[in-house]
Amino acid sequence: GGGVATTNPDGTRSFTVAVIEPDITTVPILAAVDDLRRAGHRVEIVELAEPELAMEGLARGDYAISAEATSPALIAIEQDAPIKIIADVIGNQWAVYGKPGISTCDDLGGRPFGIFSEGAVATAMAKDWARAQCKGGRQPEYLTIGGSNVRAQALLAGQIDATPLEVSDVVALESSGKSKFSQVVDFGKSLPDLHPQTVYANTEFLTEHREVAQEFITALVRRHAAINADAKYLVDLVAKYLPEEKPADMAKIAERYVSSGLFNAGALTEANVQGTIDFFARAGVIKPGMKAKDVADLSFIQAAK
Amino acid sequence: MTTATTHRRARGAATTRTGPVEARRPCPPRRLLGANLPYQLLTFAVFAVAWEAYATVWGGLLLPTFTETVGATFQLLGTAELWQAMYVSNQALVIGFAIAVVIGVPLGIVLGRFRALERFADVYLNILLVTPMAAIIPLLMMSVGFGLASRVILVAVFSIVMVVVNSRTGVRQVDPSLIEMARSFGATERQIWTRILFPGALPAIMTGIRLGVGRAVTGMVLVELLMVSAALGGLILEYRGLFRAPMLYGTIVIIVAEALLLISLARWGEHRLTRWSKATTARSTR
Amino acid sequence: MIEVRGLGKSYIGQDGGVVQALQDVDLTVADNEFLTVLGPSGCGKTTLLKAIAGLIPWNEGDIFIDGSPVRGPGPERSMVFQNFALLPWATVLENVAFGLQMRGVGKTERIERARALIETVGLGEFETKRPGELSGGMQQRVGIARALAVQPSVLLMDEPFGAVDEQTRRLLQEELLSIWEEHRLTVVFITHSMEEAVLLGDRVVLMSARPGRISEIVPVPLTRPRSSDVGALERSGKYVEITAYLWDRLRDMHEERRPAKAGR
Amino acid sequence: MIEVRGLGKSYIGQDGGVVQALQDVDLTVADNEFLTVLGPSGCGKTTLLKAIAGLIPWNEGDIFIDGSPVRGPGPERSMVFQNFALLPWATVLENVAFGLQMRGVGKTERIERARALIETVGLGEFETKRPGELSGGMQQRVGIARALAVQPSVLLMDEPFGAVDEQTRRLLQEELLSIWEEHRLTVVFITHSMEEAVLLGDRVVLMSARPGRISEIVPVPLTRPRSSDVGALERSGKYVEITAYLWDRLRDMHEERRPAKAGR
Amino acid sequence: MSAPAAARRRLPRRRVPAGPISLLAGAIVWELIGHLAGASFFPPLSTVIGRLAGMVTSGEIFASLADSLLNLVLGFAVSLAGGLLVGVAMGRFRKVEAALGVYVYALLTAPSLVFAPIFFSLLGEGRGSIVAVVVMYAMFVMIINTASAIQSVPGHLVEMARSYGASETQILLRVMLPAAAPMIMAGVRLGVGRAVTGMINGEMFIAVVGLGRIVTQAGGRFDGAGVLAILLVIIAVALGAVALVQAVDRKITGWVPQTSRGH
Ligand SMILES: Nc1ncnc2c1ncn2[C@@H]1O[C@H](COP(=O)(O)OP(=O)(O)OP(=O)(O)O)[C@@H](O)[C@H]1O
Ligand SMILES: Nc1ncnc2c1ncn2[C@@H]1O[C@H](COP(=O)(O)OP(=O)(O)OP(=O)(O)O)[C@@H](O)[C@H]1O
Ligand SMILES: [Mg+2]
Ligand SMILES: [Mg+2]
Repeated sequence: GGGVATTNPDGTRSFTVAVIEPDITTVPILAAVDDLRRAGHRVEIVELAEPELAMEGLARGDYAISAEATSPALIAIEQDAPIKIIADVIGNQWAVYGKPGISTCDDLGGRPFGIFSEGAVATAMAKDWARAQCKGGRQPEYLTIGGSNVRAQALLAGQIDATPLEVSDVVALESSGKSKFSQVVDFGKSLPDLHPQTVYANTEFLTEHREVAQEFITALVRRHAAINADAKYLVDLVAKYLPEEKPADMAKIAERYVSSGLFNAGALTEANVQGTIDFFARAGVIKPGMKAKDVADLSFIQAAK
Repeated sequence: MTTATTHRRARGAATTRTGPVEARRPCPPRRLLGANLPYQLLTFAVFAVAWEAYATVWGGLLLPTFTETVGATFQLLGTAELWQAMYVSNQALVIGFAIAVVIGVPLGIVLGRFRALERFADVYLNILLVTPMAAIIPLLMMSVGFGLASRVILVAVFSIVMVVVNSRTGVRQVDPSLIEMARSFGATERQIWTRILFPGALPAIMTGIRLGVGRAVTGMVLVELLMVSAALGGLILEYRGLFRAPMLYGTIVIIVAEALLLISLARWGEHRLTRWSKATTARSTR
Repeated sequence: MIEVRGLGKSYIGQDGGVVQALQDVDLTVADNEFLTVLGPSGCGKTTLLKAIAGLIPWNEGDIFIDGSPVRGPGPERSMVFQNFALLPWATVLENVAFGLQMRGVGKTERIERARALIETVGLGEFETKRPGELSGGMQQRVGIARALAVQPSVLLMDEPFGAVDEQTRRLLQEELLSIWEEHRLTVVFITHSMEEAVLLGDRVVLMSARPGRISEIVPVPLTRPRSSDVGALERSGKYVEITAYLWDRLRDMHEERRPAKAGR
Repeated sequence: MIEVRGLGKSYIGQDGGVVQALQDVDLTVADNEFLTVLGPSGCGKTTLLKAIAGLIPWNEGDIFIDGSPVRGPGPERSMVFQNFALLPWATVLENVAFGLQMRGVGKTERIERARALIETVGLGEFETKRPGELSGGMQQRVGIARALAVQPSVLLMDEPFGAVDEQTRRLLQEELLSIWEEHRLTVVFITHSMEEAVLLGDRVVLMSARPGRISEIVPVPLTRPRSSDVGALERSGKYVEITAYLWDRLRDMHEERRPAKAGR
Repeated sequence: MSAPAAARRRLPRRRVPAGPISLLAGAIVWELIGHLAGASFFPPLSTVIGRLAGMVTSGEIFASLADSLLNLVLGFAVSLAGGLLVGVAMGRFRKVEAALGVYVYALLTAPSLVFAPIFFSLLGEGRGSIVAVVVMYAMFVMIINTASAIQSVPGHLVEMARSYGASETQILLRVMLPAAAPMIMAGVRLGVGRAVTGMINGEMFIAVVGLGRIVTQAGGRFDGAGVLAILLVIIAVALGAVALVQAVDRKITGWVPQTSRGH
């Protein structure tokens, strides 16, 4: 009890960080938490199954910090949950991949197109793109399949014609050695201002334990910098925090992330946060009118630079 | 189940001792039909008040109040989206459950009739009963695909165990002397099945069907939640993703209501088909 | 002494209909009397016995045991059930000791008394067996031992030998008569066998059905002890005469109840 | 004519032990004979009857019906089961017609013949009732009607009146005798009542247990028809003599089997 | 020997250990299909066993297994206590049955996973929520079986006890519970199977811990062998738990004649 975090007699803090099914993008966060632990703080890590659960826990003050998709955070904030976005997790890594021969939206008219559920970032981006690009007005036939990796497998198995994928699944797809899949659209290029995955925190934590929050963000920024300096470092982190992942693919995946400059906790600005908000408002996930300053507290990343 | 039970049921549990004293009272008039209703309503009221209070005081993003949920339920019932989802979901339910019955009942009868076979199949029935389907849904999807077929298969796999196990039990309960009697009149194996085993096992089969319906609904929603997020499961995911808690639980209320409705329907059919067995057997679940 | 005064009892059936099981039943059973009850199926014999046992409520009238009204089961009465009512999971010893246990008798004494009675009914070797391993006749003897273990002064027996084959039944009847003669119990004994009713009873109560009524009470003027040579007794003139009389009376009741019998 | 030659049959129990149910049974039943079978519980009476019916396999010996060996159930035999074996979900009419249906008799004829037999056993009004709504005696009459409906020449009856109260039993016995006298069937009738065995049988087969053997065949020299006045018959000297003889023989068997009886 | 032909079937047969034999047959079929299909998501049994051996030797599985088993035991214990208590109350008291009956059925059929957010809200992400999911899965079937077991206790036994002046408590403890034991145990058997399912689902869909965590991660990597290896462990746990219950069942209900045992 006693709020989001407790202050120990020696001035260190005890609090909880929630992560959702950790993958390569979460690894720097886990490393940053370890930095805090080395500084004497007692940080507990909880692994949750769904971002909604993390939101609920953040809103209730059970967790101090979490990191996952941005849209649930926006929806929660819209519903007056005491949550603020404080840093970036990973840039827009999404791209639509399709069977050979599919290169435009019109090739997909009436074809099975794998999406995640409504409200999810990739879904919103894909639909936004289809609405704008499919000229004949013929939309793809959306098939809802949870999980980027499952969709990659579905694409491999020929059960869908195209789907948005994360970088790691793209690499898996390419290394499968089966027939070539083509990139239909790269959202990282078409929507560079969109930040689909961010770090967010409970506002009470941010006001009452400002220094710790700052320590965390600083550590995260440093970790990201180290990764960008040498992709091998990310591979080492993955080997440490996700020992079950296959090392072979990891090197390739890490290389891809680093070369695209996707790891940059400090990438958030007032403008691109607003851009992200506007995108989700346009997609109907949240109501229009939300302002970046109500949603994000960028002072931490500024201080960390 | 004779006098004592009937008697206890008729007079309720308040009395600790069955003595003639209290009974001296004139015979109570016929028990009111639907005497259960007040108690059901009472429970419901307690439940609703507790829910409302908890959600109001501690409510979170995903915990609506009772009144919000009721409102959302009615609102949902007026949307085309819900009925569309119901239609899609129930396709899988109806086909999958029909398959479960069509395969499960004869399979259960075979297992009940041929003990040797049953001993070999038993371990697989147990496995089917305990395997967490959620874990294998992805594997199923990969092999069968994402269409109606996989949903149908999952619904069938979910519900077939209950049907098989109960049909088997039913056949075992059939008085063996009836089979012997039929044989003494020169009945063929087929005649024994259709004239003795099936009708004799019918009450238990119906119980299995009732339990199976419940499992089928669970399976239907589960597969939609985990993989093929169409239909009702899709609605749940959508409302959850958008933190629209009242709608989320409104959907759940509607699913549970449908399950209860189907179960009542099965129970009604059970009463109609198996009137002869009233009170002669204590069945696995009334 | 058991006194039943104007007893009336109706059941409410599952369909809500009312069945008048007993009406205006008056009956006095003297101390140490052996009363047997005969009557067509469904005439209310069991109902009467359970009312005396204090197991079911009734609608009209009173029952007194030695002058005090029956308000529930009491330690002076014990009942032998038609279908044995043995606990299938308990051994013979545990079953016989059950009544004593319910009455709070300590373990050592309980076992001692149960053992003695098991010996009495000739089941000494079967003490540790469960009912499922006993033949019907043996099961019934367990029920009788249980009823006797609590040392009742009134023994209520509901068709106790109905499910037992004829040879075993004879043996049990003889045993029962010896016990009754030895302990001078008051016994109310329901049966559907006329021979049994006459062989055992001081008086035979004849009941008629719908509503259940006592239609006649027939005294049995045969000398006691009758247990020594049942075979001879059965061939005696008086015995044959009484059974013939009862047979006629019961057949009359039967014919009355089934007038539509096809004419072959 | 039924011929049983050197019949031996053993069961393998659930625990793997072998129970010798029948050993060296030789028996000939003449056409139109009414044979009754008496014996202690578990001596193999039912086993013998089921073997004749062709319902169970055996280990040694042969059974012939009119000279041809029994290999399974046949249309000339039909059986009345101890526990009725009525289909609880079928009406009286459907139950009686069941045997005919199994033998492929067309619907119209089936119903007609079943109706006639239901009339014969006096259940005309109950045609559409289900077994659960009938008393035990009525259920048994359904079983008898079903067995008779297929017009067998051999009727095999396994303690058919065991579960029936005494009054009803008398009526059924009389009916059975009339039917047998009218249709001149061959009847094998198992019972545990000596009186019944003597009243009905031309000869009484006495069986002994473990292993099941025929220990004696007792002819019954009472005149037919016996159905007219059972009461009078039972008081006749010859009748009393035979029952007394059977009683002694059976009691001997009983004592042999239970030597450990406590000495009270 | 002129036994009727149909009867040959019933000739004595040696009792073969049916369970192991059919498991072996299933294993062979699996192995074959796995090789023939050549699909990464359905590897042959040998591959799966290999994965399992790897997990065992690396020791990674044991901590998770212990964690999961604790969830299972706690959840099952709560379900058992609750199931017996509520079941007995429903079986004995008509009013309780009237009040709860329909809701118990509703909860039995409701897809328990959808209540995950509620548990999360009430109990947080810790052990509490997972235990709650286990309870949700396991308890209701036990309630229903217990209630109908109590209701179908032969009335004459209760009456007999009453005739010896037994109190209501004595009747419950000495007559009703023992008489209802076989059917209650059948419910417990179903309950324990469902508890295992609940445990895995709780660990997969609320907090990602224990065996559920391994399954989730393997599923995420599309490591079919890994999923199936854990599934084997889960099934073994479930069958072990069921066997345990059956052993207890045999102890408690050894008096029931062979033919009528089981559910
Ligand atoms: N619990 C009950 N509910 C409704 N009716 C009952 C109940 N118990 C008995 N009856 C009815 O009351 C009447 C008398 O029943 P009772 O059991 O006393 O008869 P009985 O003389 O003992 O018959 P039997 O010789 O067959 O044992 C019957 O018509 C029976 O149907
Ligand atoms: N299916 C069976 N499996 C094993 N043993 C059996 C089987 N059926 C009968 N027996 C045994 O065979 C013996 C003869 O049984 P059977 O049923 O023929 O006796 P019965 O003379 O008809 O007895 P009752 O008078 O009790 O009906 C008994 O010891 C019995 O335990
Ligand atoms: Mg009675
Ligand atoms: Mg027999």
